[in-house]
Amino acid sequence: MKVLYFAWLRQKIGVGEEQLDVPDTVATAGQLVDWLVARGQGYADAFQDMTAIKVAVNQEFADWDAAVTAGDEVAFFPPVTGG
Amino acid sequence: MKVLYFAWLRQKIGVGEEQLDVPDTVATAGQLVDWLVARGQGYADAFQDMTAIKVAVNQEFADWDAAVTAGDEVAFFPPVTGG
Amino acid sequence: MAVRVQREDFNIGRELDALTEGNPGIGGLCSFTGLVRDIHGDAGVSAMTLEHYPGMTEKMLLEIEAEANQRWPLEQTLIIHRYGRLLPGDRIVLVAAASAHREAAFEACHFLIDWLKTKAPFWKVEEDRSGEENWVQARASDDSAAERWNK
Amino acid sequence: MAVRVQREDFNIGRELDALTEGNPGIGGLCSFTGLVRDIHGDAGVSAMTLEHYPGMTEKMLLEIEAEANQRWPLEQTLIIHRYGRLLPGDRIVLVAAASAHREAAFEACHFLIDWLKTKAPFWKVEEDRSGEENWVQARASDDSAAERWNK
Repeated sequence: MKVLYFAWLRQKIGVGEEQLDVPDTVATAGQLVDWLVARGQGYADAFQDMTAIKVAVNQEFADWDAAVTAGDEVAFFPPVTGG
Repeated sequence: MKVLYFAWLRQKIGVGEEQLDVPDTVATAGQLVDWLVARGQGYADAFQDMTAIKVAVNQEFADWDAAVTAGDEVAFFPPVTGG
Repeated sequence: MAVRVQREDFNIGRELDALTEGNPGIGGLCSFTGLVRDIHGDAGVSAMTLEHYPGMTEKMLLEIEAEANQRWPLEQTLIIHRYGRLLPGDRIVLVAAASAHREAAFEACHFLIDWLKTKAPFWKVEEDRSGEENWVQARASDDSAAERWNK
Repeated sequence: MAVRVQREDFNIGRELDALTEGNPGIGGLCSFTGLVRDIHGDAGVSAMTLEHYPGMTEKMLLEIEAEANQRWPLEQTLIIHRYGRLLPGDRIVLVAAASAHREAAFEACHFLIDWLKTKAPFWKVEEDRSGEENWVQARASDDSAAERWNK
């Protein structure tokens, strides 16, 4: 699974993009967060306030219960502030 | 009194601007129209449908009962269509 | 703040760039350009001529601009309106409003063109392909567009 | 219809002129340009950097543009958004909509920027004069501006 982090999530986690072997028990975007948080302090810091975080699966905005599988591209980021 | 006509009023009356000696009995924009209409057929044609005509006194939109006096600039024209 | 009534064409880019140049207090710039369409109702339009009331035109445009600046916190405003004979595709009018904030820029720009449409003394006469001249009729939709700002 | 995401500046005049060139079916062209302001809240901003999500950005901008073209009868639309480091006064974004009719041009242009503000994956980080970096917070007013088009 290709996982991307943007803005301050990227800064807290220390990497913008990683290719991860995610176990089959991780079936949703929300479960992916739980699994990431267990990987280390940077992830725990980044995902501390989930109300401030959005997720996109395959470059479309998604809900926390959206399905994620091995071939997907999943991105985490704060609410957008362009324009 | 300086009197101006624009758009199809100008075409019907045949002149865009004229300096007129208006009698003292003409005290309002509406009375000026009555006086003009009596001057000839072109004026009568131009002022036939008063609902299609606007008046400005000294370059400000005015009502038919607006006062007009010798030194004024009075303009008649159809509703504007710029922009 | 600037108002211009002119026969010549204008350059949109040059005008808009000049509005924001050297003023980093501007966060948003909204502009509207009106152009001559080649279709008006059923009859093809081959050209149109814009007549105006010199003196009153500038006065009304300045009043409209001043009203916009009173209603919204604007950094810059611009109104340019052409007169004379114009062909399809030609630019007729440019209005623009620049503000710290996007909503103010949008609303003020919209207001400028809506009020101009019903208060600035311009009249259009169109030539159709057969050479007939037709004075453009004022539209009720323009009146109601202007009305919405009366509050 | 065109969407561009780029590091380089753009020329407003060139872009807008290209939208209307050769299309006399266009009666109105509305544009909005967003610029970097030097004041953001209390802290002076000396520069900002725009980060984005390559791939998703273009996809979302195309979706927003397609939605505008579905909702209004438009002749042309344009979205250009920059990324990278920008200074106060620099242009950030240009959106434009051209239509036969003025209202459609205005509404579509307003819609483009409102939806872009809440749906296009860009993030701003500001440097204040002391060199501190601050990620810009999303604003509730942007959400409500986008919400008004949900009908």
